[in-house]
Amino acid sequence: MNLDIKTEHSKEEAILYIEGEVDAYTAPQLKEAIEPLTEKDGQLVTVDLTNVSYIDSTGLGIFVGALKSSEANNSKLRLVGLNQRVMRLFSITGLDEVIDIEEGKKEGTQ
Amino acid sequence: MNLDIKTEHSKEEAILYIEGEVDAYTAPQLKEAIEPLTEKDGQLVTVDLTNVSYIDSTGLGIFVGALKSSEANNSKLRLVGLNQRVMRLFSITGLDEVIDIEEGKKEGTQ
Amino acid sequence: MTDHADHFEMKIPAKAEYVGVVRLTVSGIASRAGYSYDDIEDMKIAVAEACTNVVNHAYKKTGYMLLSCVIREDRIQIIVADRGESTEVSSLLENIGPIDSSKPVSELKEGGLGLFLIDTLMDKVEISNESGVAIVMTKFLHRDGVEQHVDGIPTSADKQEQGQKQ
Amino acid sequence: MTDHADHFEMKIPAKAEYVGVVRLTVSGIASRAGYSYDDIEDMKIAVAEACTNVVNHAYKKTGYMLLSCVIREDRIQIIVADRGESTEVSSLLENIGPIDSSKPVSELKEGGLGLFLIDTLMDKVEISNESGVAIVMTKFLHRDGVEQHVDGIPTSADKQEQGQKQ
Ligand SMILES: Nc1ncnc2c1ncn2[C@@H]1O[C@H](COP(=O)(O)OP(=O)(O)O)[C@@H](O)[C@H]1O
Ligand SMILES: Nc1ncnc2c1ncn2[C@@H]1O[C@H](COP(=O)(O)OP(=O)(O)O)[C@@H](O)[C@H]1O
Repeated sequence: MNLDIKTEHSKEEAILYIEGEVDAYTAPQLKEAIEPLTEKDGQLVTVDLTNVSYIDSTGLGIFVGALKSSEANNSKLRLVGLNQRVMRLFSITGLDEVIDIEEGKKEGTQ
Repeated sequence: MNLDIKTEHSKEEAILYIEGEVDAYTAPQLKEAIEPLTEKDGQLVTVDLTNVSYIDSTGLGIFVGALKSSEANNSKLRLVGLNQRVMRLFSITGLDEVIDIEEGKKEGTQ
Repeated sequence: MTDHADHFEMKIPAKAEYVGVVRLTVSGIASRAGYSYDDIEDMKIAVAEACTNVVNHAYKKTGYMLLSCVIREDRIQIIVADRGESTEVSSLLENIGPIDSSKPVSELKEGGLGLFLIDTLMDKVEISNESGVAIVMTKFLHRDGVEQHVDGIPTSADKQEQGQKQ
Repeated sequence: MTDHADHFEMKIPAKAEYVGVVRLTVSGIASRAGYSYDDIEDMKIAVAEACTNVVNHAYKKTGYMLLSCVIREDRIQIIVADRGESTEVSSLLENIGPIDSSKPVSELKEGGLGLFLIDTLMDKVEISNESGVAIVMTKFLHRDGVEQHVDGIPTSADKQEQGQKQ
């Protein structure tokens, strides 16, 4: 029921490793970790969801917010490592058509 | 919340591999697997609890019953592979003083 | 089909931190009722969405989320209710849908997907409004992989496609 | 210590198959309340023992197990109650103890360890008898590994030793 977030910075890329469940309780924690990164001009923000076992609409909303922020601030957001269940929610809601998403287990390297 | 039991027979030994949680719901299943084995004269019955994550008094009661049956029928009962939590319950209740128990991860070979 | 049913009730403080507890409980109940992994995951999301709505919209100050589950031979009915003062919620299910990808990103909404997900992930959804809001969510049990169409009610697979095409 | 408390209530059919659901729920609640892995495992056993007693002893036919939990800053109180017709249960806690290893194996009992485990694994246990049996189990929260002795109430470590020496 908890969320663990680790951030890694390389040259032009910030990678967030998310582990656990993203729901109404843990989403604020995710928002706090992502938003400041998307506010940096030219930044590539990669969010690795390999170890996310659960996400619901509050979590999806955080990614919509991050996408809007990245567009407004000229940064780039991509999600990688989504498992089938998590991917399914992005498809059902149509978010896969507006957010840059990569399924499977690939690590987030440029 | 479920229990999975596999039985392996060698020359003079029957080994039961138990996996899951032993409670009031699953204990009858365990009893059905152990009791007939303890009723065979000279049989060594080894119960491997390596993958048992939970046990409560109903499960402990099954082992008391198996011990009584093995004594009455001249068979032998031993429990192996108990993790710390499960071992603790056998100690608290004093069952470790009447049942042949081996902690840790060793497999049940003579 | 017999009339036999098992009833569960639960009352939990309407706080975001406890939505996960409701998910755990529902997954335990649904697992006992024989549902598949995927169906259980769908129910966990639906029930969490309904609870999150209680946390976010039902009470001015504090209150409770009321969960009840009824297991029948061929279905589970999950009701999430509150004792808030909201009115006119019966039309809520009319304005739901997925993200509109033709819109500019800056106009996308961060909320508003909860009821849509509930409606998509469950087989049958009703909202009523007596003393607070109650959302009644039904999932049918398809034993042995046999898909059942009862009275033309779509299976979850149909529903999902429907959701994606909307 | 403030007066703040979070209240949970649950009503489940008194069937063995649902005791695991209560365990799941209690582990979720206790986890949110900040208890350690070992404390949570202890509570799961205690609450399962109490529920199993309801399943086995409370009702002639069918009935419900009633769970309520109260989380306070320094403790969790878990109550398992039934609406059975049992009377004179207040003395139940007096006759409990571990296995007597000096007895011949053939005289060992297969039951009777449930209340003993509850008493050993929880910090404080009371049984009352109004409309059915209610067992009130308390576990104190020791934040940051600091052991708290409140009013001489033993910590779980003390209790465990006590149990083994009985
Ligand atoms: N339990 C409830 N009490 C009051 N209003 C509710 C309740 N559930 C849903 N609503 C209303 O329905 C709207 C849509 O809910 P939903 O689709 O979950 O999206 P969101 O909660 O993100 O707004 C909410 O904004 C709210 O106005
Ligand atoms: N909820 C209850 N309703 C009626 N009797 C109970 C209840 N809980 C416990 N008891 C009584 O207390 C006795 C001891 O319980 P316990 O220590 O759990 O062992 P066991 O259930 O194996 O007999 C039971 O045999 C029963 O007579």
